[in-house]
Amino acid sequence: MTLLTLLLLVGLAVAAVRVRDLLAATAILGAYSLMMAVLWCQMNALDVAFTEAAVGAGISTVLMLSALLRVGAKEGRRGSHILRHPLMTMQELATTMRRNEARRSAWGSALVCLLVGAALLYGTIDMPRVGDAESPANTHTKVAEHYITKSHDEVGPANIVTSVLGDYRGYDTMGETCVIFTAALCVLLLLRQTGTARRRDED
Amino acid sequence: MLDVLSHLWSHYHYVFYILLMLIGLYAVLAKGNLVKKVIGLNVLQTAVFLFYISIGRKAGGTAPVLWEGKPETVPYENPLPHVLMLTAIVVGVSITAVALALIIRIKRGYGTIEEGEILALDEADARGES
Amino acid sequence: MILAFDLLASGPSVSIGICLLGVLGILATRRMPNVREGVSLTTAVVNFGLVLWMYGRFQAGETLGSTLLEIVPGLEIGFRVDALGILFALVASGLWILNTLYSIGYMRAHEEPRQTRFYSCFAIAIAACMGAAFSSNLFSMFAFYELLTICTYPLVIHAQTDTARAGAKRYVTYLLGASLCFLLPAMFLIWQASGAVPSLQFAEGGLLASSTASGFTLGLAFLLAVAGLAKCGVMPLHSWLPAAMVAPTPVSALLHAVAVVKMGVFGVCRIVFHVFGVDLLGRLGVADVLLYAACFTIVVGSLVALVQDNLKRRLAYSTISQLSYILLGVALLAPAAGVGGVAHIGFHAVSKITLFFAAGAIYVAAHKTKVSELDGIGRRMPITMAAFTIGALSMIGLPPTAGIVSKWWLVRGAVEVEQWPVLAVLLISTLLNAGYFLPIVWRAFFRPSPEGTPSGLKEAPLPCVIALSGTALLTLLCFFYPDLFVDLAAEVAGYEGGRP
Amino acid sequence: MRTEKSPVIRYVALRAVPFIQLYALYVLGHGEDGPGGGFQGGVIFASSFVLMALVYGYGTGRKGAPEKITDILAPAGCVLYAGIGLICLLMGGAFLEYGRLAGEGASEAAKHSAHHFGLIGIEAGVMITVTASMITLFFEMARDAHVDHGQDDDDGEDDDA
Amino acid sequence: MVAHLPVLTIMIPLFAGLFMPLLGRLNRAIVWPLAVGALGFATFGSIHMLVDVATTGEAIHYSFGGWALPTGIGYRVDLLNGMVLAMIAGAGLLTSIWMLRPAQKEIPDEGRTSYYAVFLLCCAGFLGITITADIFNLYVFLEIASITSYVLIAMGGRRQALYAGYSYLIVGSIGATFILLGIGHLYMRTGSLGMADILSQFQADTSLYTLSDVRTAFAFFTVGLAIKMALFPLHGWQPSAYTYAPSPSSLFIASTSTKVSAYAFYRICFGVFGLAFLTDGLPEIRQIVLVMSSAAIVLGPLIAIRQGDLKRLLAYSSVGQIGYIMLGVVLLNVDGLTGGIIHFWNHAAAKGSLFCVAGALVFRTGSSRVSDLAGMGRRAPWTSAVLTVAGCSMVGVPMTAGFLSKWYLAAGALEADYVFVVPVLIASSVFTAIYVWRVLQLVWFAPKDVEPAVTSEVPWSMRIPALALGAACLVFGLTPWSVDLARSAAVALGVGS
Repeated sequence: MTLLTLLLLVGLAVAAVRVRDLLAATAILGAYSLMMAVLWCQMNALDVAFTEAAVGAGISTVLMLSALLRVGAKEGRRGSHILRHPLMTMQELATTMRRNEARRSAWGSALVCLLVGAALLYGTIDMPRVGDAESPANTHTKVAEHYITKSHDEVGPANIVTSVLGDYRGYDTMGETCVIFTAALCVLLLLRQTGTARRRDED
Repeated sequence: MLDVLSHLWSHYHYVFYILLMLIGLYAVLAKGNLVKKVIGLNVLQTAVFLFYISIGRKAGGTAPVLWEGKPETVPYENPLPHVLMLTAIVVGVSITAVALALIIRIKRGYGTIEEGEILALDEADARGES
Repeated sequence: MILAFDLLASGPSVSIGICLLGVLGILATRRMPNVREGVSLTTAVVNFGLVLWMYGRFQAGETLGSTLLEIVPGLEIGFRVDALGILFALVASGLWILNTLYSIGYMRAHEEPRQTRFYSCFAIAIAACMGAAFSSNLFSMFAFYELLTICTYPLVIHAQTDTARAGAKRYVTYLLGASLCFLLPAMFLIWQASGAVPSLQFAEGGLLASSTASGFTLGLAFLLAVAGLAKCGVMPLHSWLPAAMVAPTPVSALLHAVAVVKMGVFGVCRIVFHVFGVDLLGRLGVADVLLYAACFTIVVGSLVALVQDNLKRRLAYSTISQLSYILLGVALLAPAAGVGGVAHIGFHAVSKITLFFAAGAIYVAAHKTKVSELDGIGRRMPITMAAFTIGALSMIGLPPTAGIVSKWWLVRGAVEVEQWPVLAVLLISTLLNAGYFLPIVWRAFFRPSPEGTPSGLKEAPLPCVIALSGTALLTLLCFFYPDLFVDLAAEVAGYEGGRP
Repeated sequence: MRTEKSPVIRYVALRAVPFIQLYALYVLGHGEDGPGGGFQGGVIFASSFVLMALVYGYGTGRKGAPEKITDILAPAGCVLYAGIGLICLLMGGAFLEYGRLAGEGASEAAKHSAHHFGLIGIEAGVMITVTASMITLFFEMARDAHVDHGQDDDDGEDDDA
Repeated sequence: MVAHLPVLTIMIPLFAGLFMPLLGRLNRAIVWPLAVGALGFATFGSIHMLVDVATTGEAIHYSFGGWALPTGIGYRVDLLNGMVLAMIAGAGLLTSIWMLRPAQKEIPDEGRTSYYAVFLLCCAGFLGITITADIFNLYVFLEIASITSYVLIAMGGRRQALYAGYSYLIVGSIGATFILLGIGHLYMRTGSLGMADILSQFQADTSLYTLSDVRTAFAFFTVGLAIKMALFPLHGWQPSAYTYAPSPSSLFIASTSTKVSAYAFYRICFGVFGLAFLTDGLPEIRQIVLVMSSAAIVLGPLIAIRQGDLKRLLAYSSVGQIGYIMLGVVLLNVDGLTGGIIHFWNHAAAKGSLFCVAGALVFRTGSSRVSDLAGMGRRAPWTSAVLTVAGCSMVGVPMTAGFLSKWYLAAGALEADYVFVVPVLIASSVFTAIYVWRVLQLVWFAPKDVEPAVTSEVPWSMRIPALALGAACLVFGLTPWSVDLARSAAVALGVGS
C-alpha cells in the first residue's frame, strides 16, 4: 500500500517538474502534497499529515497560485544558469547562453544529481531497515524512549508529539514560530511599498 | 546483483526518498523558470521529510498518541522525527513564501522570470555602464 | 638616576619617538614653512645627539635596549644597541642633518609642491632606519624594513607625473614583492629552524648556529633572505634603484644612496653575522652564491654606469656596483674582508651622498642633468665640483679619501682566504670606476664651456653648498681618522688581528 | 478573481467561515490529546479569510482581517511564546521551564497543571502568529494581482511581436 | 541573571526584533536606539561569557525547560564559540550604529522599521547558530538567519539585488537541505540530536566511523556548509549578493555570515564527529577540504584583482579569506587551528572596515566603483586611513592582524607536512597586495587633475564604527591576548600539539 503511494508520488513529482504550464504544475504540486499527507497517515505520522495537508496542499498552493497571477504562468524554454562555472565572465556566459543552453544545463544538472544520488545510495548501505524497532534512533533511552515512556507523567498530553514539540523541544518550536513571523515580515518588506520603491523597480 | 536488489527492496523507503530528492534537485538546477525552481525546492524538501519519517518507523507501530494503552506494552512510533518535520514544514513554507515574493519583485523589475533573460538584461546593464 | 636608567633601556625607542614627534611637529606647522623646516632640522640634530650619546654608552660597555612589545612569544618588537646597529644609526642620523639642510635649499629653489608630505615622510623614513638599526630580532627589523618601503613611496612618487608613477610602481613592486615572496618565507623558515622554542632574536655567532634543521632548509632560508633584501641592489633585483631616481635629488641622495640601500646591505650583514653566523655559512657553502652575485654586480653595474649619460642614473648604477663591495666583503666570510665590507657602509655613504648633492646642486644651479652637458661647469661651480671630485676619488678608491680604507681591507681579506678571482674583480672595478668618474671631472675642469654660457660663479643655494662641502670634508676625514667605523666593523666581523 | 462567483458558492462560503474558525479553535485545543495544535489551527483559521477573499474579493477578505491587526498580531504571538519562556526565567527556572510557573517548591500536581498551562499558552502564541502571518502572506501575495497581471499581458504581446 | 546570560544574549536581540514592528509603528525614532541597545546587550553578554570561560577554563552550559541534554535542547559556550559570539555581536553592534545614515539613504522610508527588525532577527539567528549544542536547533536558527539574509540582500536599490537575493535563496536552501540530510543521517545512527551525546557515542565506538551513513552525513554537512560559507568552487552566489546588497546588509553579512558557517563546520568536526573522524575515519575529506581551501586562497584574490567594483572586489577577497579559516581545520594541529580561529576575528575586523569604506563610498557617490576612490585621501582622511590599515591587514603586513593568522597557518602547515601551503599563502599575499595597492594608490596618489568623487568625510555615526574596526585590525595584530585566546581554544579542541 505504501509502495503504491510512493510510486504515485514519484509520478506526481515528475509531472509537476515537467509540465510547462505553471498553473498546472502548481495544481499537481498540491496533489503531490496531498498524497504526501496520505503517506504520512499510512506511516502513522498523524500530526505531520495534518500539517502537510494544511500547509503543502493548502496554503502553499494558494500562495503559489496568487503569485502566479502576478508573474504569468508560462515557462520558457531557456535552461538554468545556476551551475555556471565560477570563473566564467559575463561575456562568456552570454555566448554559452546563445548556444544550446537548455541542453547544457540539463546535462550538468543531471551529473550533479547523479553524484548526489550516488552519495545518498552509498549512505543506505549500512542503514538499519525501515521499521526496525531496535534501531539506534528508536531505542535511545534519553530521547525517543524517554519521550514515549515518560512524557505522560512529566508533561501530560496524550499526544507525545505535542509534549515534545511544546516542552522537551519547545525552544525549537519558538524558533519555528519566529521563522514564520520572519517570513511574513520579509514578505511585507518586499511587497508592501508605496510608489517610490515601485518606480525604482520599474526603471 | 541479487544482494543489491534485495538491499534496495529492503530499504525501498530510502530509495524513494532519494528518487524524489533527485527529481527536486534536478528541477532546481536545470529549470530556468524561477517558479519552477521553487516547485523543485518543495519536492526536494518533502523528500527529506520522507527520509526523517522513515527513520522513526517501527514495524507494526501505532501513532504516538497514548490512546492504545501504556507505552510499555504498545509499540508507539518514534515521535521525534514527527516533531522535527513539523518544524521543517514550516521552514519550507516560509522559504516558499519569501521566494515567491522575490519572484514577484523580479517580475516587476525585469519583466520576466526566466533566468536566461534576466542574466542577458544584467549583462546589457553592465555593458551600458562601462 | 632613574631617568638615566630609563633612557638606557629605552634609548632606541626614544630615538624613534623623537623622529615621530618631529613628524607631528612638521604636520602641525605645515602652514609656516620656516618653522616647519626648523622643526625638521632640530629633530635631526636632537636625534643625532641621542645616537651619539648611545654610542658613548655602548663604548662604555653598557647594554641598551628593551623589548617594547611582545605580540606573541617569539614575535616581538624589541631593541638592542650593538656595533653593527650603532654604525648604521650613526651614518643615517648624522647624514640626515646635512641632508635636511640640503633639502631646504633644494626644495625652496625648486618651489616644489607638497613639501609637508615630503618632510614628514622623510622623518618617518629616518625613524624606520633607527628602528631597523636597533632591532634586536628579525621580526622587528622586517617590520621597520617594510615601513621604510611604504613611507618612501610618497617620496618617490613626489612629482605625481606619469614617469614618477611608473618609477614608483617599479620601486614598490620590486621591494614589496621581494620581501613578501622571499623575505617573509625566509623569516618563517628561520623561525621554524631556530629550535624547540622558536625565536628570531639576533645572537652573536648566529641565531641558527646550533640549529638541527637540514642543510637544505637552512640554505634555502639564507638564499630567500638575501633575495628578499632587495634593497641591497644585488643583480638581478636591482632595477628599482635607477627607477627610483625620478624622486627629488635629496631623496635620491639620502635614501637611495644611504638609508634605503644601506638598510638592504645592513640586513644582509645581520643575516650573515647574527642569524646564520659565519661558521654555519662556511659549513653550508651557500655564501658563495652571494659572493658570485656580488662580483657579477660589481662588474656589470660599473659597465652599465659607463654608458649612462644621465648623471643621476650613472650614480645609481655606481651605487649598485658599490653596494656589492659590502656584500662581497661579507660573503667572503673572512674577518678582514668583513671589516672592509661593514666599514664600507659608512665610507660609501659619505662619498655617495656628496656625489648626489653635487648632482642636485648642478641641477638646481645650471639645470643640467646629463654628463655630456657638463663641459666647463667646474669653473662656474668650483666648490660643487671640488666636492664631486673628492667623492669620485673615494668611489675609485684613491687616497686621501675614505674609499681606499675599505678597499684595502677587502683586498686583505681576499688574500687571506686566497680568493684570487675576487682580487681581479676588485682591480677591474677600480679601473671601471675611474673610467666613468674621471671623464666627468675632466670635462668639468678642463673642457671649455659651451658657447653662450654666462661667465662668473653661480653656485647652488647656500644650504646646499654647506651640505655638500660638509660631506666632502667628512669623506676626507674618514681617510685620516677611519677608526670610528673600522673599530665598529671589526667588532661586528670578529676581527682580532692587527691594524695597519 | 475578477469574475463573479455563483450565488451558491457565495452562500456556502459565508456560512462556512464561522465553522472553519470554530474548527480551527477545536484543532488548537485538541492538540493535547490528538493530532493538531497551534500550527495546524492557525493555518485553518487563516484559511477562512483566504476563502472569504477568494469568494468575495480581496477587499472584503481583507476587511475581516485588517492590516493593522495582523501586523500587530504576527509578532505578538512570538512575543507571547518567548514571554512565557521569560516568565519562567523570572520565576527562577530555566527558559521555558513551565513547571516553574507554579512557583518555587510547588507540588507535583501544581507543576503538572503549570505544564498544561504553559503548553496552552505557547500553542496559543503559535496559533496567533501563524494565523496572522499566513493571512499577511496571502494578502500581500494577492495584493493588486490584477494590476501586475495586466502588465504581464502586455509583455506577452511584446514577445509575440 | 548571569546564569541566564546564554539565553538572554540571544533573546534580547530576538525580542527587539519582534517588538520593533510594534514599537516602530508608534514612534519611528525609537527604532535605531532599540537596535543599538539590544545589540549592545548582546555584545556585553557574549564578552562577559567569553571572559568567564577564559578565566574559569570551563564551558558554560544551559538547558532549556530544565530538561537535561539530550532530552531537551541546550546551549554551550566554550572558548571557540565564545570568540565567534563576541565577533557576531560586536560586528552587529557596530553595524547597527553605522547604519543610521546609510539606511535612511538606501532603504525606503516605509520599510525601514521592518528592515531593522529583519536585521536584528538575522543577528539573533547567527548568534543562535553559534551558541547551540543541539544540531537540529542549529538548523532552525540557520533558517532564521538565512531567510533574513536573503531579504537583507534583496533590499538593495537596484533590480540586480533582487535576483542576487533569489539566487542566494535557491542555492542557500539547497545547502540547508543538505545540512538537514546530514542531521537526519546522524540522528538515524545515534538516536540523538545533542552534539555532546553524539560525540560521546562516536568516541565510545570508533567503528561507527566506517559506516556508510556516518560518512554520508559528514559529506552532506561539508557540502551544505561549504555552500553557505561560499567556499570555492561553491561561491557562485556570493559576489553578486555582496555587490548589490544595501551597504548595511553587505557590511554585516560580509563580516559575519560566511564565518558563522565556517564555525559550524568547526563545530561539526570537533564537537559532533570528533577529531578521530578526520584523522582515521575518513582522512580523504581532509585532503578534499585542503585542496578546496587552497584553491580559494589563491583564486579569490586573483579574481579580485580584475574587479572594477569595490564591493565585488571585496566579495572575491572574502572567497579567499574563508579559505584561511577552513585551512585551520584540516591542518589539525594547535598552530594551524590557532591561525584559523584567530582569523575569525581578524577577518571580521578587516572585512568590516573595508565594507565600512565601501559603504562610505556608496553613501557619498551612490555607487561603488573603484575608480571613484581617486583622491579620497585628501577629502576623507579618516575613512582612507581605515582603508589603508584594513588593506594592510588583508595583505598580512606585520603588526596588523592578518599577519598573525597567516603566520600561524604557515607554522601549522609545516608541522602537518603540507609544505605546499606556504607558497600558496605567499601567492595569495602577493595577489592581495596587488589589489590593495591599486586601491591605495588611487586613494592617496591620484593624478592631480582628478576631481575626487568623495567630496567630504562621512558623518560621525559612520566614522566611529569604521575607526573602531580599523583599530581592531591593529590591536589584534599588536597584542597577544587574542592569539592566546585562540590558542587556548585550539588546545581545548583536543588536537595534538
